[in-house]
Amino acid sequence: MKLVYLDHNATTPVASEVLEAMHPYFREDFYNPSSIYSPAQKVREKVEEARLKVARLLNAEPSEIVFTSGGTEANNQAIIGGARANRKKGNHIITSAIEHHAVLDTCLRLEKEGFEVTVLPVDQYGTVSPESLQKAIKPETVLVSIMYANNEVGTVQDIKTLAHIARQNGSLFHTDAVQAVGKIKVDVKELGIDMLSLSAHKFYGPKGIGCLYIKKGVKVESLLTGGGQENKMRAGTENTPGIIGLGRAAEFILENREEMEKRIRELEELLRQGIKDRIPDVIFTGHPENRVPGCVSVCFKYIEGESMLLLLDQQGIMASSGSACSSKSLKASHVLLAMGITPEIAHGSLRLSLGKDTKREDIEYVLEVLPGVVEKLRAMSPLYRR
Amino acid sequence: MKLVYLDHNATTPVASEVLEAMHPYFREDFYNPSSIYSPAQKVREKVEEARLKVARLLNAEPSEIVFTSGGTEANNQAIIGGARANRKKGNHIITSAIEHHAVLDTCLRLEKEGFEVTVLPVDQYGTVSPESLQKAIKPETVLVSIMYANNEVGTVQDIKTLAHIARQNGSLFHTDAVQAVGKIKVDVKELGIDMLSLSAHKFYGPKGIGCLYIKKGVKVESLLTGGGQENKMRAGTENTPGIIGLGRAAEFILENREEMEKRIRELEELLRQGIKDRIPDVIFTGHPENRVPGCVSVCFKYIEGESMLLLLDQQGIMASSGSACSSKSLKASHVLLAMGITPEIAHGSLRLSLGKDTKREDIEYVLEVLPGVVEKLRAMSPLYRR
Amino acid sequence: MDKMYTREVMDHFLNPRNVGSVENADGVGEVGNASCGDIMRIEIKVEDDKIADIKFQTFGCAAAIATSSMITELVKGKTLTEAEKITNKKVAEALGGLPPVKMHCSNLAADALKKAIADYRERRIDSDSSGHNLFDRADSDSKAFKDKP
Amino acid sequence: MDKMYTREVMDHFLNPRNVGSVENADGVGEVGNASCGDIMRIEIKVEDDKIADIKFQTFGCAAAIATSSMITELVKGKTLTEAEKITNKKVAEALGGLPPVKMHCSNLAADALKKAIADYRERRIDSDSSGHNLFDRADSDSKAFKDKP
Ligand SMILES: Cc1ncc(COP(=O)(O)O)c(C=O)c1O
Ligand SMILES: Cc1ncc(COP(=O)(O)O)c(C=O)c1O
Ligand code: FES
Ligand code: FES
Repeated sequence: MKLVYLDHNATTPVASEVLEAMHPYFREDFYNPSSIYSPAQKVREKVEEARLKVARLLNAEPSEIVFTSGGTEANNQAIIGGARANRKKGNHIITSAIEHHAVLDTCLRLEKEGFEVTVLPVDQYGTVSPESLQKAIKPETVLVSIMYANNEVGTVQDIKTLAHIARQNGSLFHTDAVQAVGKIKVDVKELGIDMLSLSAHKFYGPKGIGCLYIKKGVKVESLLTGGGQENKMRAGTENTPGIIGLGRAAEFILENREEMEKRIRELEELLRQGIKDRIPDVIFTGHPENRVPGCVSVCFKYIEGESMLLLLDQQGIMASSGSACSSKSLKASHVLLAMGITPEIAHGSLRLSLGKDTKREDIEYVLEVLPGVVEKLRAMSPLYRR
Repeated sequence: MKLVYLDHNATTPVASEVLEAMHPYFREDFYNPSSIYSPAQKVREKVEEARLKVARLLNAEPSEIVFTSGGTEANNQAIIGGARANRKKGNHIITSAIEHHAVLDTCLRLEKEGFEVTVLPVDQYGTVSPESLQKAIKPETVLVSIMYANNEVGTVQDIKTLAHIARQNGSLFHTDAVQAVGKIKVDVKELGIDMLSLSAHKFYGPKGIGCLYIKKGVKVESLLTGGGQENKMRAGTENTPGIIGLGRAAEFILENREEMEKRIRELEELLRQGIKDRIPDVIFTGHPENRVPGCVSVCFKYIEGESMLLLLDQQGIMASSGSACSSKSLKASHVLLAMGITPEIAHGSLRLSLGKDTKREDIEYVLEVLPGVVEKLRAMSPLYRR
Repeated sequence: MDKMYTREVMDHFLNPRNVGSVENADGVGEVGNASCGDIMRIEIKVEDDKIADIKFQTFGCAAAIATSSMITELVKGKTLTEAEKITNKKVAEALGGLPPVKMHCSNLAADALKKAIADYRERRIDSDSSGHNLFDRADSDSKAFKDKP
Repeated sequence: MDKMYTREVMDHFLNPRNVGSVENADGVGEVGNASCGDIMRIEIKVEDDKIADIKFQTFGCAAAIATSSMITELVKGKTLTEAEKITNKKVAEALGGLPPVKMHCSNLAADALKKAIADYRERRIDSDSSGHNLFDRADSDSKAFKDKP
């Protein structure tokens, strides 16, 4: 059966260059980089080389990069560590309604610890308005955390303006850039932010590794205590193949992103237009322009997401949905709801996310299969009137 | 140059079987196991299969295994999560003086949060006496955390008896088994413990993955919040190659540990006897019998560890030392000091840790090289009288 | 850590039995709520106190669709009293089990059926006493249709 | 995240110059503490106010050994006044730099040398005035020897 993977926002395959770069560090050069002997010191050098590559991708300094076990840990570290270390400034945190749970739930955890949390609304496109931040921010605001690009609908925020407002107020600004890095240009200096999270497996690096950028001078409490690795910011024996893989993936992105973006945007347009042409009663979600490449988020009225995913799976198409039925929660996607989409419609959401290896024929295949799937489910639906 | 790796307590190479098992999950079957389509569900099955293997190694139930990014995270999770979730019982924690920093520093962090921490002493062999635990434990004791096997000297504790004391008192018992798993038999049911940490890279699995065993019914707060993975106990996209590698390593240990132990203990004896015969003024540290296989910890009087390591490195021998000079702290190993060894002698410590691939000729080579290294440094030492 | 669906669930989801509506239905039951992501509608035709025909329409996940399909198969031809005895558990069992997170939507099927039978019984009393048009009533019963944009 | 040692450090560590003790030393300086893991002892022979011979003994890490070795090379043949001007920083520079964590032990070298020169000067005054046996004194100066088990 033909397999078409259109779930690159969930995870991506490790690029062959990246896997090759990681390979020696599992068995041959497996040494602990904290060890003193020369073979281990060579691994240490490779770890530092990876740090440099990641720094280069973000236009940061190598010393500003702390490796973590992924995006979730980076987000937890930034929010818990940033808020706790700067408690003297105040106990107010601002975030947005469309954040990933790794940010949202972490803020809510801090709420239980006595922090006050303001969750900014978004408009119909999923955009946080600078005005709403300006209104919500106050002297006690320790930290503002707003995601760069949304994982479900792809909307990109005006981080530069938002960060400026935070800076003017003396508040730390963190951005969850897990869905931005690898897709759009990310420049921490230009953005003027204090912290940024990324996760390697979202851009052809391995799972289980990510990093937190922490601007020089910004105080953050470490989340994991122990062996003093990562300049005392992150304890634990370094995941050397992971780190080296992340470095190689960063380099890959630096070299290929622009060309990839162009190609992916074209295919994305093909897919959008094809859906519009072939299927009635669809609602595209996300910002019409400020969107990462490759994220097609669409709701099909009268039907539900999980059934769609399973029928697509039957034909080898892999995608995801913000329907509660496909997750373990009972509520439809908090992102779509925050954008004012009714629960009924949100249940019919489908996210098709393209990647570097997506081909025109993949898109054509989806456009062949999808109308039938939607029609089959609509035929079963009590909400649909033929 | 001949290379002899005798630092298996620091980390081990990924076994070829293990790397092979991991391999498909980087690129081919790279899917996110939380996704709904069948290729992803197959990866989910593999993850659960790995969980089963780890459970089998420990004689636990699969549902009692929570994958983490390593031993450090497992220790942090157990101690912070265990103490916070059971605060109503009290605010007293007991640990020992020879714990890894991932335990010790984490307890000290909780001390700052208002917990009272008792650090039990050890005897000259590094053993925690059940009597001292019995004396220290009180109604408010929430958690007792005592390591199974020590990383520097290899001493194994009587966990069963210690855990019994905790249980009688209604306190949770956690053991850091990072240096025990893979080396000795570990049976959580027989030990009667509530939590146990392990780290894959210490027994021929990959770096960046480990797990926490949490006995059914034991309440532990999660450390990382977010996507609800690992039954809500550990957020973050699963490190699937890591998890599958850990599972394969567990299986490898289950099948080979006994035979490995026998062989390693023989080589270890050869090494110990050889050092005794060839070098004067040496002090072997650790328990004379209750020791994990393969850990030779020895202090050479009048000289310092880092210089020893670097001279050994010159001849291709990789080892470690509890000397402060080889670390970033300025204090000699807290483990050796806790055992009553003077700082002066502790600075001359050398740890040679054997592994599955260590050969008789490796030991012979070390016995050839080591006396000369010690002699060269002693000749330079103002403490040494020829 | 759930297992995915059983073979039976997938079979009934992919090839649902008795989809659609019964012409001049004698009883209609609809449960669920579009905002929760699940609506199940069962229509029955009753003859000699037996379920002569039964059809379903479902807006929901694969488990919801499969349980709807399964229950229609289970009760077709059964007497109303037998049909009423079908529990949600029985439907789930007939499907070889459902993942724990999906138990909530499996609850819909038996509920919808019960509601359809109750509706049939009520109409009989109503029509016996007041002679209302059954078809109109069945239609206006659907909250979902009103919600439809 | 430190770089390891420079080539110069490794050279002086692996091939330390002027190891040992000076027979009938004119000045002895010992600094450091065994419990901190570092002791450095420098012995000098002075002729015409110049360092005619110099030897060291060091208990410590590679950086400690290399700085000891380097300082003996730097001051051999120099006048005492010149030698006293050698700073810890100069020694580290001559070695091409030291890792930040190792700066503390590099501090020992210049201190030990200064102490040796001071000892020499003191003895001259002492012997001028009281004629004590120099050799005895040098020996009893060593705390370390007393500690030795
Ligand atoms: C006893 C002990 N506990 C915990 C750890 C931490 O494990 P990891 O570095 O894999 O996080 C180690 C090893 O580093 C160890 O030896
Ligand atoms: C926006 C966003 N933030 C955070 C994460 C968490 O990253 P990870 O699962 O790698 O920990 C993800 C993906 O899962 C994401 O899409
Ligand atoms: S209909 Fe939503 S989970 Fe089944
Ligand atoms: S002598 Fe200890 S660090 Fe140099």
